[in-house]
Amino acid sequence: MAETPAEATRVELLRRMERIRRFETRVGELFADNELPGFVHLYLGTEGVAAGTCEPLSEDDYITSTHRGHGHCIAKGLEFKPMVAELYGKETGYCGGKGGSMHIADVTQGMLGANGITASSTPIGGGAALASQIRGNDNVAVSYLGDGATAQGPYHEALHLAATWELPQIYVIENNHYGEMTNTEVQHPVTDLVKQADAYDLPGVIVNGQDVEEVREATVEAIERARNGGGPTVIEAKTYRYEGHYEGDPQWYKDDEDLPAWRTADPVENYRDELLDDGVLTEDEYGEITDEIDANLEEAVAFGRDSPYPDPEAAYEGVYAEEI
Amino acid sequence: MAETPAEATRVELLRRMERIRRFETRVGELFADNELPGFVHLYLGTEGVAAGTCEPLSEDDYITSTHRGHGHCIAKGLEFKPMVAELYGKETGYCGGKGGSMHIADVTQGMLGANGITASSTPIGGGAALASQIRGNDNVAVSYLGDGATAQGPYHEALHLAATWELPQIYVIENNHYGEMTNTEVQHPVTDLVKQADAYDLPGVIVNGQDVEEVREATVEAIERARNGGGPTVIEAKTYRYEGHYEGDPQWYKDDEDLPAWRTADPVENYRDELLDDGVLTEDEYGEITDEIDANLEEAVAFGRDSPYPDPEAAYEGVYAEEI
Amino acid sequence: MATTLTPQTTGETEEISVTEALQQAMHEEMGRDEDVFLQGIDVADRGGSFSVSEGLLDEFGPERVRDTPISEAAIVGTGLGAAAAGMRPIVEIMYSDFMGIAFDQIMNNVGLMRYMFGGKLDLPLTIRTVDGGGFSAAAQHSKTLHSLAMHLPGIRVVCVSTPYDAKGLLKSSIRHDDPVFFFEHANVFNRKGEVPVEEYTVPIGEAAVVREGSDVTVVATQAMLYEAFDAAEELAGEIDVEIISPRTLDPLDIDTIADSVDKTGRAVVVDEPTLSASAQSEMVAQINEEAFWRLDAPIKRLGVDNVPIPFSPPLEQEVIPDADDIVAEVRTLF
Amino acid sequence: MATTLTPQTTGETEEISVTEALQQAMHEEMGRDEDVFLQGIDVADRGGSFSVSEGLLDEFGPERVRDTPISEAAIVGTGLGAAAAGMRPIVEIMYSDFMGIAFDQIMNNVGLMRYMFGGKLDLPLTIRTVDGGGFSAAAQHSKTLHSLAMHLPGIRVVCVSTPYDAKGLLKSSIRHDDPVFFFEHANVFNRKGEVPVEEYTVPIGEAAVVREGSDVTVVATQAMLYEAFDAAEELAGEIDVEIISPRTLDPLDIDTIADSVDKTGRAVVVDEPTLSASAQSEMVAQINEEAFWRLDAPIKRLGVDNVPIPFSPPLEQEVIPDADDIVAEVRTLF
Ligand SMILES: Cc1ncc(C[n+]2csc(CCOP(=O)(O)OP(=O)(O)O)c2C)c(N)n1
Ligand SMILES: Cc1ncc(C[n+]2csc(CCOP(=O)(O)OP(=O)(O)O)c2C)c(N)n1
Ligand SMILES: [Mg+2]
Ligand SMILES: [Mg+2]
Repeated sequence: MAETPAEATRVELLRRMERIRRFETRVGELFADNELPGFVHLYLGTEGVAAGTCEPLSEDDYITSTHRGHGHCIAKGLEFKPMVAELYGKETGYCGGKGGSMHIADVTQGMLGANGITASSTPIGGGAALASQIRGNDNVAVSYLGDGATAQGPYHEALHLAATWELPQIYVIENNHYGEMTNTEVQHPVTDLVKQADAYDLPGVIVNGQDVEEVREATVEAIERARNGGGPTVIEAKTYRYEGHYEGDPQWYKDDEDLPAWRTADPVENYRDELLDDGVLTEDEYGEITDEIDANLEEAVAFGRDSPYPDPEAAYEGVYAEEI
Repeated sequence: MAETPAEATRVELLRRMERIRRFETRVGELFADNELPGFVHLYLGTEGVAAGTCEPLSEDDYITSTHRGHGHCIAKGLEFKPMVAELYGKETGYCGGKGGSMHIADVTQGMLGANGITASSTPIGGGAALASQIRGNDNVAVSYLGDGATAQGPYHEALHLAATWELPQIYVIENNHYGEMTNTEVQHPVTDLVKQADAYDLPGVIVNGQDVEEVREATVEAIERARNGGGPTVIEAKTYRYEGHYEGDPQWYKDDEDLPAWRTADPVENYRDELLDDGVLTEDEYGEITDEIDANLEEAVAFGRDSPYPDPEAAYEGVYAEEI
Repeated sequence: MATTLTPQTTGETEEISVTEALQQAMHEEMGRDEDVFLQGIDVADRGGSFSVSEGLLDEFGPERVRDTPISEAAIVGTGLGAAAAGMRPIVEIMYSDFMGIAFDQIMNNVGLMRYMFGGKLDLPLTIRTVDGGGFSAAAQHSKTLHSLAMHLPGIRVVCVSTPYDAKGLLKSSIRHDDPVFFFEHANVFNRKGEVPVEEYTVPIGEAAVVREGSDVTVVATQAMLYEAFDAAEELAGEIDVEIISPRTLDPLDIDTIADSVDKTGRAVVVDEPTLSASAQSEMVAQINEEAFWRLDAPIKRLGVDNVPIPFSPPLEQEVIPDADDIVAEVRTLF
Repeated sequence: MATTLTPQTTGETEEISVTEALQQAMHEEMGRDEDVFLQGIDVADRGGSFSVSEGLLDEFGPERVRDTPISEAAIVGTGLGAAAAGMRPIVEIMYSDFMGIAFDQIMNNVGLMRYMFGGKLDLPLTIRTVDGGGFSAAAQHSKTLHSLAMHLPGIRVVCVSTPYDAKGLLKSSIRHDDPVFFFEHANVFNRKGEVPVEEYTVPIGEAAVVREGSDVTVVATQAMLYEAFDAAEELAGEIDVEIISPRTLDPLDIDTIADSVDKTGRAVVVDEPTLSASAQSEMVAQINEEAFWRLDAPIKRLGVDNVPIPFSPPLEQEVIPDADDIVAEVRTLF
């Protein structure tokens, strides 16, 4: 049974989830209003995973992310303004408009990037962990990947290498039961994808991704192990994708019965209720938190909307550090 | 405990091992004499694996092989003459001199090729198995890979797909304790590489690769399972590489104590003694078998040596079926 | 004078999109030959990310229309193995950007296997994939990568622009006994055009002169073909542009291109890959070899100027060539 | 007049092989900067399949000299991640043929990450690998693949021929803040030459005129540089050959090449990749662009004529260009 974290931690977990929930909801609206170019993959329903895994990390720890990366960015401490601006493709975005939704990164905060190729960021996380190991410092790397992505070869190479070298890396499989429009069962021979940890003699943990404290506890343990030279851990969080694969996806392939059940297990609302019930938060305090988030968010939307597009010539800059 | 196969089968197992042993020994000599271009990776010490896995296959079953492929070729029924000619780079070789040691193939006998990229042939074997599945016929595919090769991403993708689709494919990991000059322990987090089968809920079997009957029995079971729609099996054969990674390898990295122990477990000599002891073979009969093999081999060497090189212009042929 | 992308045909035609043309091609070939099957991510239930395989699952069932895991090396590698075992597989790589995962299979097995095995083995594998930017999909979902396939021996490379070519060349690719890398293009799927109602194929290896002109030869592929048409219209009266659609890039029908340059004396090659060591470089090199003595000006090329594809619309528009760029480039030659 | 591959230097020099030059470069850079480390298959205990990392394990220990599993995607990807985290990794891909396994990492992450992230992130990653045929190693162990790297934006490409360049450019590559794909060549390791005893580097992006001549410019890389020298000697008295060693292929020092063609009016590009959409195509395209008006003949290129590398010695000799081929090709221009 999960040991209850300190009150401040619990509030922080809720705050991060609310930030993600509100951000993603707003992005969904902006997208529906044709305000955003390209496509977006929303993290709604899965907030407990990003919040629970990132909260115990320090700024010097690393994460690597996926095409569904907004939640990880927010949970790791990235700010709304440059995130929204990036979604708009504006100069003021984290990537100056060059990356967009699938490539938001802020290396100064240890966020080594969302990544549009499934599982392709897992070796990158391994490299950050390797840097820690060589330098003998305490930093760990958390690498997220989806259920579908576990089928990719480079993930196995990364996991195998991390296990062989006992790298301080934590793999977090977000099993949201779909890879694009295809059900998990169609794509995998097993239900519990964490079984792959066995192949490399790694600890593998299944957590309820809708329970942020359970996610956090498993992560804290994994971090502890990693920092003590115990090598990687694989955490599989069972969770659900409320939205389509991308916004606009008609979702005809989804099982009608699933969504209501998962909605009942909503990680954000239930946790809010829990904190209110436990007296950790009053309604007022909760209102203050969400008001601040919403205000921040609207500021960010205005910022993104009003920021200038990059100069077209900027397209030719930033490929290299050094012009030759 | 292994059920003893029929006498004819036992003789056949020995015959195939002897063919490999004698072929490889002779190739080692030819290489040392600078008769062969390029480099060769010999199968000496591992004969039990190829013989035990190929004997139960029919001509319509497929195998895919590795850079260390001579043993698989011979066990699957390929002939000495065009094999030796190929090693010489002659026109009369299986590949007309274009492939050499690492690419011997004879699709008419279900031998889909040696392959110089570690584990790269495993998806090809999966494809042959897929063809059987789609056509609804009985053919299975056996795919060999080394211990070192199990670290490669494409192997996992192949295994994962085969497991998901329950393809009639059998993976045979030849764990000879070295990947090039590096010890298995340095390259893997686990000793038993068959553990990877667990990740995909596949049966994984460890066999003593020096015991051809044990290898065969596991294969027969796996074939049975595959033909009955039970999907893939992973077999890990513990074995040993008597020679260097390639001929000429100084082998300073090898543990001095290992080789004598493995020599004592020699798959060919011990099995010969067993068959003699069991009265399955007389010394004379054994002599006839080996004489025939040796005669064949010397014929093949003469054939390879005396065959013409391909015309240089042949280099530009055979890239495509259809000239455009 | 052919000044239209619609083929000259005497029979009945219908207007369809490139997507529909590709659908028809697969339908017809799967109906014609039991050995043809399709596998890829979301190709069955969903009918493909670009709807190209819609309807196939219903018609041909799950044995022959297969949703795969996200495993491009396995998708291509098992396709190759099935081809070696006598099937005629079509495998889909959803975006050409994802070919990296399968690149070892493509480079070391698909392209080399026949040759390494002495030329004896038919490998009738079709790899379908999608090139192209323009949708703010950023650097990992917008590349045009057929140059990589062109560099690899043993693999034919097809790049289509029109419904007519899409259908006719996909059918030829499926029937072909060598591996064919068939590049669709995100910006071309919705283009419409006439195709014959009767069964037909377009041979691999033949370019088409799609607009005759006397002053300059513009060789343009995929979506660039439409940009070239717009440019030619813009230049009409000033410079008379001949446009060639290569359709197949490996082998490149250099004879048709060289004949045109023979007539015009000037050439601009327009294609969407980054320029360095690209399809464009190759076309320039071959034109230089075959038509040098007839050139009145350097051969020009347009493409993405060696930068990744950026996300932001104004940046992306900047880097992908369009009709204006072609007009400007053509004018530099006079 | 520089008619030798040995650099002009006033200081003391020593004669070493390319292998020794590469060893020295890594030794010196690892000694100079703690952030430099090396990983790859058999690079530590064995000292590398081509002995390039011999001695490094003893001197710098197993934390910084690492034998990896056979996992090229992980080798390159973790190298990249470590670079993003501030290290300065050198990763080895034993043969360039094996880059297929790592190609997604190379194409989609190594080359794109800085740009996608807005240009802010230094990625000082050096990928060392080995090109080249000539050893009957057949089609999967003999390719010359630097053209693929040239096609990818965000990655610098270095190809060396001499000990002087090998040492100076590997040192520069390791110090460089962008990813550098450093191609060694199987047929060049044993070549010897003078290098300064004093510390030096060779800048990325500068070609060298290694033999002056007035009649034709031959641009030659890797082992082909030596073939070009032999060809020039053979032609001496008949045709006066100027030889350029590009050394860096991305960026290509087209100015130096164009200046030479300006003088000679003729150019032959010699490199070992298969020709289609290759480094050679790119050099031809750029020479055409920059020196067209000075050309007295078509630009010629030599390489492997779009076939896999065969195993059998007479076949392999046939497909890989040599001095005789260069002589013949040069003569066609006069
Ligand atoms: C190599 C590669 N193949 C295919 C895709 C297309 N693709 C994007 S997301 C996705 C599904 C990923 O599923 P999962 O890993 O479960 O993540 P989720 O979207 O559910 O968060 C696919 C197939 C890709 N981005 N990269
Ligand atoms: C992708 C790739 N990386 C590296 C190599 C070089 N290589 C050839 S054989 C080998 C070792 C293979 O070890 P293992 O799989 O155990 O087979 P064994 O040689 O022991 O039979 C290596 C690393 C290769 N051929 N392909
Ligand atoms: Mg998922
Ligand atoms: Mg081994």
